[in-house]
Amino acid sequence: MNLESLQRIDSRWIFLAFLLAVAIPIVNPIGLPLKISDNTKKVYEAVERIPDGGVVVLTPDFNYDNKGELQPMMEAFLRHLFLKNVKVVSVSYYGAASPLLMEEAMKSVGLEAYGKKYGVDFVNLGYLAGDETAVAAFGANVHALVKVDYYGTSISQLPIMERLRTAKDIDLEISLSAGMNYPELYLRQWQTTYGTKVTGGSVGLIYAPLIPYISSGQLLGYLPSMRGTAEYELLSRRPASAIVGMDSQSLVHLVFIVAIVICNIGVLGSYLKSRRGGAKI
Amino acid sequence: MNLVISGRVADFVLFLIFCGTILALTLQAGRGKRFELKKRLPALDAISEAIGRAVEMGRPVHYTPGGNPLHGVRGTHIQMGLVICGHVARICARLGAKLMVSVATAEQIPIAEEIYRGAFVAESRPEVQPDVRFYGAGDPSFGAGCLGTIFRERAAVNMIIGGSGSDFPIVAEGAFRAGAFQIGGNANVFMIPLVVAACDYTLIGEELFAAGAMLSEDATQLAGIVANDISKVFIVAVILLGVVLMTAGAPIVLQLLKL
Amino acid sequence: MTTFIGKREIPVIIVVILSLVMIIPFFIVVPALNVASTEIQRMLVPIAGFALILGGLNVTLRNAMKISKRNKGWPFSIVLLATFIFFLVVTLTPGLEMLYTTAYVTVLGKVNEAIMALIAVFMATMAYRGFKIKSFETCLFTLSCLIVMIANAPIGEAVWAGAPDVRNWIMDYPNMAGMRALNIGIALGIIAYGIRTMLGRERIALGDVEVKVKKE
Amino acid sequence: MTIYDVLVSLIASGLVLMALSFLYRENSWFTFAEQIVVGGLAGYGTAIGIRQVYYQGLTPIAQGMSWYILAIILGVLLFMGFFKRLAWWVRVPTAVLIGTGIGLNMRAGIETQITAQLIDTVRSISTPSLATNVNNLIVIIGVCCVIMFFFFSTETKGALMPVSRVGRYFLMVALGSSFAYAVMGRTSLVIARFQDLLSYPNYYTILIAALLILYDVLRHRKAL
Repeated sequence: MNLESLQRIDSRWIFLAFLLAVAIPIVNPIGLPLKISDNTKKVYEAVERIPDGGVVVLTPDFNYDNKGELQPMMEAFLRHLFLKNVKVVSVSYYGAASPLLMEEAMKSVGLEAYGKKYGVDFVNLGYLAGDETAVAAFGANVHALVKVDYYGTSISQLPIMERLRTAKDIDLEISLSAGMNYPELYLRQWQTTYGTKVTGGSVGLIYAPLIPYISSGQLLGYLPSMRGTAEYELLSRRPASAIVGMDSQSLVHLVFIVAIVICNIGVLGSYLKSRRGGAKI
Repeated sequence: MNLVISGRVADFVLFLIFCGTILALTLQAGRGKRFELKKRLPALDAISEAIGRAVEMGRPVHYTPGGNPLHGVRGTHIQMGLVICGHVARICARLGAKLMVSVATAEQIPIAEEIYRGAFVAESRPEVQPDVRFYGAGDPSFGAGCLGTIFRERAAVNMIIGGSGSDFPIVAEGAFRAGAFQIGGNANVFMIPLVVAACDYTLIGEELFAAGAMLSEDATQLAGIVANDISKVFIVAVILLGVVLMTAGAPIVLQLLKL
Repeated sequence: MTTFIGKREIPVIIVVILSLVMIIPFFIVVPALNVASTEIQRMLVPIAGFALILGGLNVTLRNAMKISKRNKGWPFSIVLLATFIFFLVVTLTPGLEMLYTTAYVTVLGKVNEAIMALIAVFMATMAYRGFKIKSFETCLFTLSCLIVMIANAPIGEAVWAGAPDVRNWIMDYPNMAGMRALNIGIALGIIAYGIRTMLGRERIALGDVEVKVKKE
Repeated sequence: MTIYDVLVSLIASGLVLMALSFLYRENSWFTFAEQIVVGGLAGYGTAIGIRQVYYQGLTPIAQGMSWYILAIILGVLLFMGFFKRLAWWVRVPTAVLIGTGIGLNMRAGIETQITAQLIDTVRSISTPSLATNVNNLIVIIGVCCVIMFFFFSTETKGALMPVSRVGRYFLMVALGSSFAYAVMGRTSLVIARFQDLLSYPNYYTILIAALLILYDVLRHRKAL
């Protein structure tokens, strides 16, 4: 057999394998085992340790490009938070699309299902432009910066906002980030100044550079992409889309590994051939 | 009274050292001292070779500096992409290749056209109209648009040099399918692995910033690169000194850096 | 050095002033410059807005030209122009919020995601072609990728229990060292480039293509 | 689900499949989806641009912040590229953007990319734990060697040769492992898309797409 040709498989076969690896577990979940990492446990405990009636600020700092990765994570956090007696304030500094995503997440989680009320237990403050300056201003005085919520209601009419005046009142900040600077913003502006606890999760691409913050304890754990979400869903005993996705993840990684190995068998083939033939590669 | 913001004293001192080295050597070069770089970057030699091949094949060259705002977090990467674009455009003009430039953010359009026009005028081909394409703000539309352009125009060379973001794999795959030779350059640490995996020749990290100076062959610009080499020796010395003192139980360097 | 300030020096002077306004208040306590630097950053927002309008104009003009000249694929340009006008109107007109949500969120958002999903699939072929072991270096490149992939796949732990530990070690030490040095180099490169531009030596990004290009 | 919802859902998944059809081969369906994305985002972007100019450019002027007129003038100068004789003026607003970019990048680089990294690299190699010592040594050697790998002014020979080579090894390990991390994130996007495509009523579109591809495969086989 000609091993060399393994280097030149038509890319379409790889695409097909990839798509099948994604689709099969969605139609027919396999239920592969999943080990929960310490990192995820840290995030879970940070949420569990919020005092009764505490205030959580959830910042969805991503848009439609990263919805697939972070939307399930946001929903997992919301499902867990609504089981507890906490107030959830959602605000975004990333872009105009983020509050829309929050709205979608609320639709799929369902506020009423948990016996919560908008304005009392949850509020969506929408998007605040100005990046770091806005984050700093929000931490110093929320009521001076924000006048109305996403739907145009004055925040003086929302009972939940009486609990949140400065970043000191925040019991936990959950940052869902598609860019590395977002968790850094909250660490810099809120944690160093007001001692706010920060946790959350990010897209896989920016996770590795954030590891130093986790090991130094500045971030109370941080969920990497869909993997973290799946572990979190398992811990909070609320399985949803991410766990199903994990089977696909496994198979996709397998496709990558097999593709790399096959190609290298091909490389070995041409090496052997050149040695036998005495020709240079 | 504090003059320097507390916590940034070390930053400021380091900044002054690096800038001072560069300024000093640039002044020397301005007085006529020659600076030469011994290390060649293969990617730079590949540029004119690839363009030459594109001319032989009669197929166009595609260039993109990638997608980030000029004033944003990775603004300088894009600016560097535009600088190299100028050099590439001149080579294209000289060899008679058709050049297409795709830009990902709208504020690059006018300046890219200026660079394109300037390069062709400098090589006395003022009749060529700038071919700068824009596909709507956002990674997905840029990726899709680039893919379509490269594929339909059957580009022979694809250069993604600058600060391309998540759109990179789409552009690179489109170019591969069109059978294009690829030269990639990136200084975004998240994207460098993909660039290395996908491109035939690469300019990664600092090489991207050095490339502009090397292509210009201007002694005053090369002086900056040499100055950076001195800064690197200095950084390594600081690290080693710090480690030795730290191991001996005296974290002096660490305390100084944290000032 | 030129002794007079000509037309060509104006962009360079602007660059020098603005970059100093950005850099100085970062290190030195100058309240006035601090205010100026935030204010300038806020003033860039409307400029970027104008750029977006220019972008829209660029896209429409190019495609209108294509239609009028009946260039290859001109019917597609009609589709593009129709979509352009539809989204422009729907986003700007008050009272069309429902239609906007449906059009942007439900339709365009999903197609955007699909294009972004292509990235993942393309990365598979990129890995297939890019990770060829031909030397010791490429061997390291491939092996580190394979190990981390095995550890990242949930199934990987079931096959090789030690994989996550190896991955964590790679990420925490060799990976961090490599990435850190890359970052230091990039920061130095940016400083050198910045000073080159501020001294007026590197003017191509400012639109001035008058440098010597090396001869073959 | 109302008929309206079903219809919208079918249109969306149809377009998604058109976009994905590039995986099979370049075709008119993909070009169609591409034009929709480009046109849609360009239109949306233009609308956002008009809003930005109005709310963050003209509104401040109306409120008495007259210096925003400067921003408006600079913005208008961007359009000078359309007039050949005035094209030079686009360099002015571009210089403003570039200057700000250089300033911001330089100051961010020195703090986060140099000093913070140096602080974490200066580590002790005489801690009680041997493993920590070895790991710290690896970090120190790695950082120094990779820095020296990007050395341009002298030829890599003599004492610099092994240093540069070790630097290259470290770089390769770092890049390989980072690639693997990127895979995980991007795959989630495909999974989300497919979870959507494989739900009611979207799977009908998959059926149609599969039939179209099958037809195309058979047609091309005959031609061979």
